[in-house]
Amino acid sequence: MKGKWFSVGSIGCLVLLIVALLLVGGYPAHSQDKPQYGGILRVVEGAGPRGCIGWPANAVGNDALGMKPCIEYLVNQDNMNKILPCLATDWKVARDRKSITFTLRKGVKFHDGSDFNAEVARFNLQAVKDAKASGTASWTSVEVVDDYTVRINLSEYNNNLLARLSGSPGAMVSKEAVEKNGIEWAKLNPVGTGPFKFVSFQRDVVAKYTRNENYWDKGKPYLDGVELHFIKDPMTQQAVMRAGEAEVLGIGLGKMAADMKALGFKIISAPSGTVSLLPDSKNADSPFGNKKVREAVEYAIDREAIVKGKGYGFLKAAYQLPPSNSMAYDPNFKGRQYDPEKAKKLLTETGYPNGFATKIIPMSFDVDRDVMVALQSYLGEVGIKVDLDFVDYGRYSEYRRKGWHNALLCQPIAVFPNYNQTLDFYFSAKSPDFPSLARPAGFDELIQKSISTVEAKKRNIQNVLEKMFDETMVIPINEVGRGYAVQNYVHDTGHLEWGSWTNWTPDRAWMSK
Amino acid sequence: MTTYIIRRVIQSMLVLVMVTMIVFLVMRLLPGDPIYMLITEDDLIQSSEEKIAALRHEFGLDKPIPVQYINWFSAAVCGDLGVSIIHRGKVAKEIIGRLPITLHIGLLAFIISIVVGIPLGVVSAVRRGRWLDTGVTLLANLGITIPVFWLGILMIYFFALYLGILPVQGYTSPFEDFWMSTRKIIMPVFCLSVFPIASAARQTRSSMLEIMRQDYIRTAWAKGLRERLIIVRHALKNALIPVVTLKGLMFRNIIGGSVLVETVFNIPGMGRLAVDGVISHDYAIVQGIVLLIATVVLVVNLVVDLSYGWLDPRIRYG
Amino acid sequence: MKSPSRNGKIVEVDDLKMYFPVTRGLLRHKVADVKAVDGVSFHIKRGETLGLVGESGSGKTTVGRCIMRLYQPTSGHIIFEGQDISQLSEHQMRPLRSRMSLIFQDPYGSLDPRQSAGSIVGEPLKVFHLANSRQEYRERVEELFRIVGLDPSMMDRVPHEFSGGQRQRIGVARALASNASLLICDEPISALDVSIQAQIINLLEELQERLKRLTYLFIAHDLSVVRHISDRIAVMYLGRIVEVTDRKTLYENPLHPYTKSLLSAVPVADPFLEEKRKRIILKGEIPSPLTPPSGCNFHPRCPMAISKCKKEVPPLRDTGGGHEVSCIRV
Amino acid sequence: MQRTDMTETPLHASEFRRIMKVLFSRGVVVFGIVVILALFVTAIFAPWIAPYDPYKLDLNQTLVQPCKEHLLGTDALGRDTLSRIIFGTRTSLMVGVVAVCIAASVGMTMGLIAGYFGRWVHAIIMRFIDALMAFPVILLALVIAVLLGGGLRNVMIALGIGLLPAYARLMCGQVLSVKENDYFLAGRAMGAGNLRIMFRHVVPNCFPPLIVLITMMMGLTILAEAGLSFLGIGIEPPGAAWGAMVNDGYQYLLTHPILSFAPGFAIMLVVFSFNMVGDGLRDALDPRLRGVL
Amino acid sequence: MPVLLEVKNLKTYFKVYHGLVKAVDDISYHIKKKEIVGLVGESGCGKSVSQLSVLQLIPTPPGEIVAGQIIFEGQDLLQFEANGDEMRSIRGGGIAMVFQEPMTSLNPVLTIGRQLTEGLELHLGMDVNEARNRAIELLSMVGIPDADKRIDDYPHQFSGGMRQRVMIAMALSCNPKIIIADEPTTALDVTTQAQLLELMTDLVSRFNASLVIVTHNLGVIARYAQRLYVMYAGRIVESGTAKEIFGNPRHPYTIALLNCVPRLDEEEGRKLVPIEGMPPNLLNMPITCAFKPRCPYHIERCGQDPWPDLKLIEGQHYVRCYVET
Repeated sequence: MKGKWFSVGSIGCLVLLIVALLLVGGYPAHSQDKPQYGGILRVVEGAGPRGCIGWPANAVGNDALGMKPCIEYLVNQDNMNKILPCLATDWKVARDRKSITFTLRKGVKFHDGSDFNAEVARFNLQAVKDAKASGTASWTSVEVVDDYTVRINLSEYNNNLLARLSGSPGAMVSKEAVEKNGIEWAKLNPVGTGPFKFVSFQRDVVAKYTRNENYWDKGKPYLDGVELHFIKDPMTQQAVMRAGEAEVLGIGLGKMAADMKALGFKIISAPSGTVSLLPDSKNADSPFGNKKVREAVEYAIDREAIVKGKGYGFLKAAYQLPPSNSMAYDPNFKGRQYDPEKAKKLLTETGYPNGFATKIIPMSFDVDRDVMVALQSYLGEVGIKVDLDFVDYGRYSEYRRKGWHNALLCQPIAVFPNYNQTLDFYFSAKSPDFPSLARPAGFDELIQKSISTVEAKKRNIQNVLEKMFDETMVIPINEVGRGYAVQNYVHDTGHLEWGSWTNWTPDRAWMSK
Repeated sequence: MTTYIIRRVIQSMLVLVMVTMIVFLVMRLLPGDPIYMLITEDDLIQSSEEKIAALRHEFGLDKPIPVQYINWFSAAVCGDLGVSIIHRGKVAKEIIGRLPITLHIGLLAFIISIVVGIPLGVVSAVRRGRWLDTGVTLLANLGITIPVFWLGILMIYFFALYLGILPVQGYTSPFEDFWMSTRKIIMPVFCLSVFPIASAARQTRSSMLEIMRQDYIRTAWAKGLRERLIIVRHALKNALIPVVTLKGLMFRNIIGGSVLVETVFNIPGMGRLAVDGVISHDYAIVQGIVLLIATVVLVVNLVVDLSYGWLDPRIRYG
Repeated sequence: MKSPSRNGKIVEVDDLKMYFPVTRGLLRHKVADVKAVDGVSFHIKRGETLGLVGESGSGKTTVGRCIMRLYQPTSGHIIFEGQDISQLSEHQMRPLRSRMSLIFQDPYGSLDPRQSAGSIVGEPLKVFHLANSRQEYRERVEELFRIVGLDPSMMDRVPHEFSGGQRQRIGVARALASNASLLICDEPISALDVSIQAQIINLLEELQERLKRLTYLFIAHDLSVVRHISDRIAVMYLGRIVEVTDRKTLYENPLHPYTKSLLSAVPVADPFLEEKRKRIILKGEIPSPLTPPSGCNFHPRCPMAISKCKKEVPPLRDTGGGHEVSCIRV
Repeated sequence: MQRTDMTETPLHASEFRRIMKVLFSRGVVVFGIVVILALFVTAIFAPWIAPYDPYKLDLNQTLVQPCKEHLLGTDALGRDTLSRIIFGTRTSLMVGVVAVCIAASVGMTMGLIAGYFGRWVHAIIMRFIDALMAFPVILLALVIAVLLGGGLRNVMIALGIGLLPAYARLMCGQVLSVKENDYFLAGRAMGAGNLRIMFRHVVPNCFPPLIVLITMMMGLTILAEAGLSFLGIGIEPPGAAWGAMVNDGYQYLLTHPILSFAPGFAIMLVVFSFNMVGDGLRDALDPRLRGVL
Repeated sequence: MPVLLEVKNLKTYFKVYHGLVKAVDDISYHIKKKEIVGLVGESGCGKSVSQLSVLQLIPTPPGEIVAGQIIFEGQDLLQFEANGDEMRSIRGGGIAMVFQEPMTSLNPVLTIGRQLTEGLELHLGMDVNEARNRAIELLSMVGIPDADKRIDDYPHQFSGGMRQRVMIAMALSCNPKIIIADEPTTALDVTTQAQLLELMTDLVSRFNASLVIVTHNLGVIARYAQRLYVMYAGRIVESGTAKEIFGNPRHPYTIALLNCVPRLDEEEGRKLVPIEGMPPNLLNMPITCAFKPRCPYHIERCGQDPWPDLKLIEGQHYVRCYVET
């Protein structure tokens, strides 16, 4: 009974929407090249900032989402690791690589009316350094050179440093406002230079911003305001979009993206990393200590089938660690293709003709459970009996930090525009993570070599990746990514074009409605 | 009476202390260090061991558990529920912002379940065996079998998308925009009240049937009273006694149900905060919420116990 | 069972008091006592039946339960077969419990509805280890069934499959199982149908004839039943005994005004006699044992009370031939 | 006195037969019993009944709409929904039965001890139960499930603990009322030990309302499992439990409603059946209703 | 004296899951003005049901009045709808009842006053104050001290005897023509029993009402009733004036009943003669005499022919038996 009205309802909705889309479709979206002014853009995300959107020193993760519309960074970075000016118009790395000097944009005012200058920049950078924010370990000091020049002194240079400044470590907030109201206030009241002024923030609900009339980039922004809504339940998210209560929705790639596409929304998507299995290759009693076993695992998995079944045209199988949009991606690389016979042969060679029992440890909230089930099933076919041990964040981080035994830790390896950052973050000797993952001799030197050049070099990165592949250090499964479903009247939001997924271009976004 | 209330309040406080102790202990038994959670949740930040130690000290997690408890408890007594590890915000402030929302929806659902459920049960009992009774019984039984979140999403698709008469999600304070607020809470309140309505109707029905067999009802008939008077004056008050007990117990589950409903309808209430807190091992949040929920539940229970006195003069508080 | 007994008395109760505290307030401090039994003394001779009569609230059931030591008496002595049991611990009481049994008023509530009749009757055998083998146990239970006039083939049925009379027979069989010498019958027939009451009365009488050592304390509120079955009768009022004598004397020559009114209240199934009988209708109701009247606690309802009655507690005194009365006007 | 009294005939027929008769006198109750029996049969014979292997993936046949080969379609991994529901009977019934068993055994023991010994034992145990009762069941279960980690076993334990207070309270009340009975006194009067009185006299007589509660809770537990799954703490894949299936199918609600409707309907059917049987048992076991029906 | 209530061939059956219980099976009796009539029998013999049937208070289902006439003041009460206006005006107003269990027959959650006044307001059309004053008057009439204070008390604050006094006051409140007292004193102590019966008979005569005492206690009947009906297994087996029956009991059941209870005036060493067996189960009764299995005098015919009709012996004395005793 319920099924009936339900399907009638959904079909009705679909028909209505399709008709509406056809009507809208009559006017090609990009035919109107000239941006229109007005409108409030409502962006829906699954999770919002935790609560620190105005104090870069303490901002982590999703906090950047809340900062983006109102706070700007020293530099911007695009997906191919190109550093672009923002609040810093120019920068120079010293010859001795012991400092970077930034020339700041002049005539920029914060939302509270105070000026942006070198002292404010120093204040912000110093706070980030004092908070021991990640990536600041090599900063020895921050100094003001003149009113619009600031310098960061370094103990040691690496080619990630600038990229970091396109995120919260490079965010600039009004010194005056912070000093006047205190840090606790500042955490929830961002005062930046951005295209929008902060209005209100309610955790897990909404953050609202209104147009900054005095934005330094004259003529921008086009929108009257921006609202970030945080909705956890995917079905509710979808309903909100269909009801026209939002313009942009952040989604995972897969079924949801396919559904939204079918409903006629524009889909913006980009890989964000590679789901990989990290074997316990260090512990002596682990079967994964043997390279051939690791290879067997890789041969046993039919990545194409998984991607076909679960990707809905949005996901790709991964045979190498960097996803297809990365500078480090090698389009000609073949990797180890599905070959269960070979897998069995390798297992027999290594003394496991009947396989063995092990487990896969995924984080229960961050993986596609179905993919894990598929992995379990494929490994089962070559005799490796797998238990799936879904764990929550807490337990997962214990494994990640303290090691795991005879198991494959399932970790999405995130992609940074500068792939060196990925390698450094997950696999260098400094990384406190993954102690159960054996690093071959000389591996860390390869990473350090790649990292320390002035500009990141693809060849150096490839060297590291080749070593990893030869040793079967990690087993990539499939690319994962983020996507945005966007109403057709929304343009130029710049989602997923700028280094980090939290970076977009609220200043350029406009709506043709 | 006063003595009784004082004794009950003292008892409730003991229970509260026990509740906080249980939660405190259980939360600390959870595998996984909340400080690590902080790191893992933010995948791309790496903290040195030194920074972790500093954080741990900041939150007082380096002290022995009894000391932690005493510190937390003595602060809690003064209204300071500590700082959320994940949000870094004051827990008390966070909860105060959300409690009214959960209570708004929860109490409405609670009241509706009483106002609708009890008369349904009465009607059903009085018309025992007729089609009305059959209908009510069937609905009541369906009502306690539907998964709440499922009902929620079906309602969203029907009322918000298909009919387009209600907003999909969200919450607006009634003081801000009463009409909008009401429109927004219709669905969540309905979802939340389905189970309590059904169970209240069932309980009232069986309790009414039981009471209608009592000798004093026969006495009332023998006096020549009208059926309606007998039901309203003689039977209902007696029949409500077990229903009130049930409602007292039901209240906590309405609060519990709000966990699911708040997720579906994207309402920034306490239920969601609690679930997120549990999952991310945010000790302070969970402790604070449990303390608050327990307080509310205990207050409701006290009210329920006192309302027995009104319903049933045989109960003496001594 | 050879146990020392004084003057053939199986039970002697001496100044027994049983007060139940009433608490109030936050700390539940004691504010008063319910004086359920307030200084009762009597004895029962081996093999006789002592009837204990009184209105509900007079404390007669409490006396019975004190003797069974289901309550810990507030003060006084209970001498059972020569041993003072009033202060014994539960552990010390256990061996004595086989020698005294209780028969209850309610044949429905006193039998565990989930146990079979056989195991109800046999339970004392197990508790006191009186049967050495299954065979002996079964034989003993069958014998008990026959003694009380039940068909042993009904052993496996559960209580609700029996009628009220049969249930009470099961209760009697259970009481007899441990070879008790003292049976405290607490209103054993008042919950039964009139036509069944006689069966149980006759059974109790026959049992006493057959098992010579059997002694009854027969508690009831119905004087005609008590008169029928008892050798001696004690009348209780509000926690005290007001008159004790043999049944013939009590009926023919009641001395206490309360006994008199009690007797006159019982109607006789004879309209010709009833026309002539003088009825003494008491005023009011039995007062609460929480606030008993001063002096002789019967004085507010007594038709012959004088002012002295309000002050003096009349002692139970012998007016000759073992006829004891507690009334100063006699 | 050798004459035995055989003229008296028992008033009632056998108690068991009476219960059965009352139980089977109402259509819905019979329906409930039949459904539950059918479920147990399904659970036992799942491998023979299910048309496919419920764990067998077929990534070429994902999200097939209901058709001849797959009566209820397939899920996102190409597993046959019908087969998964049939196998899910095992898990769901197990969740219900085991969780209720845990709750009932622990709760009833606590209630028994509290009610039987009274005084401070009662005070301590019941305050503890009160403390547990101050939590919403689902939150309590959630905390415990997170504490123990997900998975079938831990979900059952979590739900068991969550539901325990109801049993403890009911049992305690029952014990107190049984203690009012003369047969309790009779046990004391004959000097029977505490354990004997507890297990011979008290426990058996506390059962009827508890049986009703057990039956009703069975359904609620299955429902609660669905709720936990929704919150992300539930049975781990690839296990097939209905609650988890409703939740897995939830994201396909619009395009493939059958994926969540079918297990949802199964849950409703079971909860309904258990409740009906519970109602029926209450009618049959409640002594006050004797002779009326 | 005129007949006030005449019950003719009343049959009340209960359908239970075992079968049909003929709780009252074809009984006829009458009550005259200002008369005290006794109705005697063991529990389960149908005496209460026969009285509840008069006011159509039988729970339906399972009970049902199958046949008969109940003529009260010239009207057949069975023609009225069970809870209709006519029937309700008879209840309490024309015929009032006092029930057996004083503990459960008063509503525990309403004050005594409320329970007393609602009848007054309904039947006599009094306003709140009048009704309250009348209620206080009635309460003092039935011997409740401080009636003006205790009227606001709840039933649990009264003792059993007091509650039964309240029930009596309630029954009398609307000046009924007949009061049916269903085992009014069974649950009470002898002294209270005597007090209440005295009070009731006294008040009934003051109110010019008739009284039906339903009881199993022959003594009570002997003391107070002018006429009595003995019931067994849903039928009247013997009827007549008290003196006729007690002086010359003719039905074996009546005789057995008199012989099986201990009497205060009995001789020393009298043996009680119990009635063997147990009261009949009214379920699926044979058409033959229901007392036959327990009857020491039964003859062959008793087991074959249906129960005989009531037969006039002398005066008003009727007996239903084949055996000439």
